[in-house]
Amino acid sequence: MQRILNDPDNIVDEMLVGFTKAHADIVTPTNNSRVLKYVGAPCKGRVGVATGGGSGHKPAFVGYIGKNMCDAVAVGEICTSPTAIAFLDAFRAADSGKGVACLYGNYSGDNMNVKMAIRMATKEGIEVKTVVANDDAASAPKDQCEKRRGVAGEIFMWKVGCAKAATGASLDEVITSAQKAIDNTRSVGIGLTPCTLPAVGHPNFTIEEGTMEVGIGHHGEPGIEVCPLESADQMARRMVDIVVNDYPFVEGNEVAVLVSGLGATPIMELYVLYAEVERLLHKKKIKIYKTYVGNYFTSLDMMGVTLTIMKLDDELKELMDMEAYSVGLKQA
Amino acid sequence: MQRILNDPDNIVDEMLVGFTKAHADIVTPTNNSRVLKYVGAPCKGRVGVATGGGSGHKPAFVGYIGKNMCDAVAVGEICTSPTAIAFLDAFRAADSGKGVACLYGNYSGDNMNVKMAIRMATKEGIEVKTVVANDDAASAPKDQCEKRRGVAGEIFMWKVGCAKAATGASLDEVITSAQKAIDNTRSVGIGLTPCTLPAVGHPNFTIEEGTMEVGIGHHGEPGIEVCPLESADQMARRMVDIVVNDYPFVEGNEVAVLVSGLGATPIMELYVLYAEVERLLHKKKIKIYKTYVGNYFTSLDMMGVTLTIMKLDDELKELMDMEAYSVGLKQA
Amino acid sequence: MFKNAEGKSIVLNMAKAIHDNKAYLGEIDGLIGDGDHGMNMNKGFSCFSERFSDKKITFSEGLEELGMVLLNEIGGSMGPIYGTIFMEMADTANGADEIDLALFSKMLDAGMEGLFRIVDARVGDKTVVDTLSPACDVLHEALAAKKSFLEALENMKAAAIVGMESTKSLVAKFGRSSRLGERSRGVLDAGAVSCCIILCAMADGIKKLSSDQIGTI
Amino acid sequence: MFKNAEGKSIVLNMAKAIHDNKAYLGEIDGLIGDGDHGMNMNKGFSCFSERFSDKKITFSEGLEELGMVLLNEIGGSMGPIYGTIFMEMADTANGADEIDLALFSKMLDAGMEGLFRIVDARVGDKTVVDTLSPACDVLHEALAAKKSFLEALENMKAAAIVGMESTKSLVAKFGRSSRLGERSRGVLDAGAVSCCIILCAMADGIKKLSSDQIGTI
Ligand SMILES: Nc1ncnc2c1ncn2[C@@H]1O[C@H](COP(=O)(O)OP(=O)(O)O)[C@@H](O)[C@H]1O
Ligand SMILES: Nc1ncnc2c1ncn2[C@@H]1O[C@H](COP(=O)(O)OP(=O)(O)O)[C@@H](O)[C@H]1O
Ligand SMILES: [Mg+2]
Ligand SMILES: [Mg+2]
Ligand SMILES: [Mg+2]
Ligand SMILES: [Mg+2]
Repeated sequence: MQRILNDPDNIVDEMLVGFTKAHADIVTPTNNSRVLKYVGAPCKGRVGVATGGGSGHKPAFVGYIGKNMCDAVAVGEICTSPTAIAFLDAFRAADSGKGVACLYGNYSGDNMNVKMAIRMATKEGIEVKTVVANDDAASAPKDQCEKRRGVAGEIFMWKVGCAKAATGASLDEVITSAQKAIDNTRSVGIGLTPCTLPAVGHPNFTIEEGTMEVGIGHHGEPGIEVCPLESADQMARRMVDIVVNDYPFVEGNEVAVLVSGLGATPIMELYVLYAEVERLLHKKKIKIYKTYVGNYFTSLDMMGVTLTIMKLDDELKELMDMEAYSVGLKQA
Repeated sequence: MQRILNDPDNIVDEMLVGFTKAHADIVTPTNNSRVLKYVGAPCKGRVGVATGGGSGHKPAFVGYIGKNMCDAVAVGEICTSPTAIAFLDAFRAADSGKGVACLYGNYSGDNMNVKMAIRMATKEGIEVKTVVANDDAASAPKDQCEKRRGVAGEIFMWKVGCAKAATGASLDEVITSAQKAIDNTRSVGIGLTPCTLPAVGHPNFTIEEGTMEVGIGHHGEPGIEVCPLESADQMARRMVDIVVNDYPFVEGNEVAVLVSGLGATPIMELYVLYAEVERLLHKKKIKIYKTYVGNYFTSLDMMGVTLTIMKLDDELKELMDMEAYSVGLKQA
Repeated sequence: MFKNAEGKSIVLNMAKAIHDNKAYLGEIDGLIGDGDHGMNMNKGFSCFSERFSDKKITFSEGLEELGMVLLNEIGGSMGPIYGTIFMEMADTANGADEIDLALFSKMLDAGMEGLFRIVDARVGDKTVVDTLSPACDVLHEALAAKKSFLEALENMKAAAIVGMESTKSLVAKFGRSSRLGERSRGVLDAGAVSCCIILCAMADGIKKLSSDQIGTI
Repeated sequence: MFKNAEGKSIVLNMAKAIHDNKAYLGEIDGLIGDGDHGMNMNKGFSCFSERFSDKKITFSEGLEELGMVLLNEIGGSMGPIYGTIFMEMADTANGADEIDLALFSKMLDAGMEGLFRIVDARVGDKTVVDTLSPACDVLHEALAAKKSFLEALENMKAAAIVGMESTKSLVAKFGRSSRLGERSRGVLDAGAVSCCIILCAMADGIKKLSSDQIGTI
């Protein structure tokens, strides 16, 4: 394992030290070493937005703390939900008295810890409501949507929810907009190589050279199909088909598109794939209003790519267009 | 090779299609398919800034086109200098009549092609002056500075040069500031795995598991030493020592620091390394004024990291602080 | 029957068993999960061992502290799941000087009831529950049949192993692997395995303690 | 002596040789450079072959077009270096109907002089120059000794090979590998190898053409 590490069991804490020092203009530590918050949080008169999740997905999750982005983030071990206490402390850091929207991904650990944290927060008089991202179309059949994983679509959910909070909207309004964002969003991933948890030291699953895993999860959870490695254009077609047919996105829709690398895939390859995604959507007369290409939600050193598409309406367009300033997402 | 490709010989052109479509708000194509320019270029009344280089270093070079960033970029094949014609067309696209600063890296192909392009530009009445980045302290002894490669320090050279141009400065002033930036800058890289050129299909050099290559170049050029893989803290110490002693940076200096991944190293590991870099500089009483951590200048799918430090004075601080909006570097 | 005050070694024995099986648990979780089960479990249990190796605490206090570490410092699925189980067990034992089969059975029941308040998984869903539930059942049977504590513990180990092995042919209904549907069949559930390791280590720890406190069981 | 008008096959022969050695050149460049030499050379030469395979052009026009492709479409170090060499050779031949040893020698000289205007490398610096320069020299000697064109070409091939092999023991002074200092010793220079391949293919192409045009050489 050719990695930059000291004690692999301590990597999350060490990473947080570096992150906090490098981005002191945006994030600030809290009393809980596993919770970071926006320098401006809690934002007076605004609903707070909190999230959290396991580590190893940089820039997610702490990279989405910022201006008009998340107020506080609970940080877990690699690929492991943060503790209930960490979520609670994130709620505390985010709350200005107007309540907290906890926008997180659908994983059983996160569900349990968030549930416990909310119970404690409620006792303290902090109102918390949740939106649970479940955009990964490959992670369960459509009639079991509630089982689906949250993946890169969480970024759209955060962007929309946080922008809504920035408008001064109420907690219910923020929840409604963030829920609409994720309901309008579908993702799918293709894995080309496995990832290695630093403390394990070797990949815990294999993707044979010359094959690819369609529908892989952000933690290396197996996908729906292992098939021979395809060309970029074929991958794009496969991903567009899964995502477009699942929602479904139809002629005339306006959409936001996010192509994210899983970590170790050279960025230039994401653009090669995006070129074909764009052509395919154009052919289906689906209009791309906004595009993001880059490493937005990764899985340690995994090679591969995810495609995320969100259908926009006037409200979502306005919220997606709002200025934002975080490590992972900056827009004027 | 687990990569996202169609025809590997065509990857640069396909990447440019995707890049141009994804970032139409920032970049725009030109008549030369290997030259992209800023949507606002040439900027009236301003010195133009052009650069160029081989592909495979995303976000470099096209990712540094933007507002208060580069006006035009010539794009080469993977790890290969752009053609003289491409540099010429980049000069044409950047020039508003006030001349063009060509800020590029010290590679023999680029030197030859830029030289030929300048000869042609001069005939057309376009004034071009150059700064040649040579920040890689490991690439030649100090007394042969003129042989040193340009690496991630080019980003500081561009940031400073472009900001200076944005102030309305003259060509000579832009050149002087950009030259000062690179003269004040030193970098070093450590490679942990080799990279694979898509058209070759296998790595063209090896870094044995359990070893690392100190001083590796952005194209996999061999470094100054191959040694057993070290901890993040030891790597940080080694890099800080090389960079700090070469310039040398001394107590009381204020600096900008850039830790860039080489492509496939998980970003969280860069923060682990940065945490130690920060501690070491702090101990040396060198003050970090500004920090950048991320994949700013990469080498395809190579694992590894580069450290870049630039000494600041009041002018450089002001120029580094200026707002910028490009794919690779956005700051408010 | 064993003295609560002397039961710290039982909890340390559980921690050792998890430590010894760290890699194995990671491998199993890697097949249909994300591979971190051994790592996280070990982190929590080791943390407990280090912190309390030279402190005097009872069995029930040990369970309480272990539960707190898991819940408040480890997170993941295991924090809430084992955290709840151990803390409920501790609550039930609290105040007791001695722990006999009846009380031990009640403790495990309380652990499972606590778990059922936070997860919807039941027997057959390919989770920890498939190990824990038959273990509880067999203790009831042993109590009814007036078996010795020692024999009951042997029965519990056997039931836990059978329960754990039953997960192999099941399809996961909860947790990360539940999205795999049919593809989750054919391999063990990581949580069911760790639960089996814990229950066996707990039983062995009690037996060892009892044999040291000759004749107390 | 051969007819310029019939010399397209010589340039195609050069392109084929580069194509056949693409992987080999990449490997050599990988040792102390960045591994792209075979890829880039092949891209340029193939592009020429495809574009002109069914067009009627002369030897000197072929060199001119190949030089233009390298210079304007390939870039890298090879664009300027071989672009300049081939275009200077073409310039020198232009207008000539027939190319004899004297003219051929002049063409190669012009190529090298052109190269010297854009690079500072000279013999001993571990570059293309180490192959090209002795090739030029040996043609002068052959001319002075009034050797046949055929014999001169054989001499040129031999000199190019010796020149290429000399780079093995040299330390690189220019280009990417020059930063390695002593570490660049012990392996061939990629550019010197490709130059040798080109010169040999050029010689063989001329010989083949001459044997087809029986007795013209
Ligand atoms: N909702 C749930 N109900 C019951 N058990 C669960 C649930 N979710 C997860 N588990 C148990 O947790 C185990 C996985 O634990 P672990 O790997 O530590 O967490 P994670 O899946 O978050 O990585 C599974 O094997 C399963 O036994
Ligand atoms: N300044 C120079 N002078 C002479 N020859 C050079 C110079 N720079 C490079 N070369 C030649 O170019 C070869 C490398 O070519 P290539 O790999 O295509 O370019 P690059 O080094 O840009 O990747 C070297 O082996 C050397 O022969
Ligand atoms: Mg996990
Ligand atoms: Mg090159
Ligand atoms: Mg797991
Ligand atoms: Mg090369």
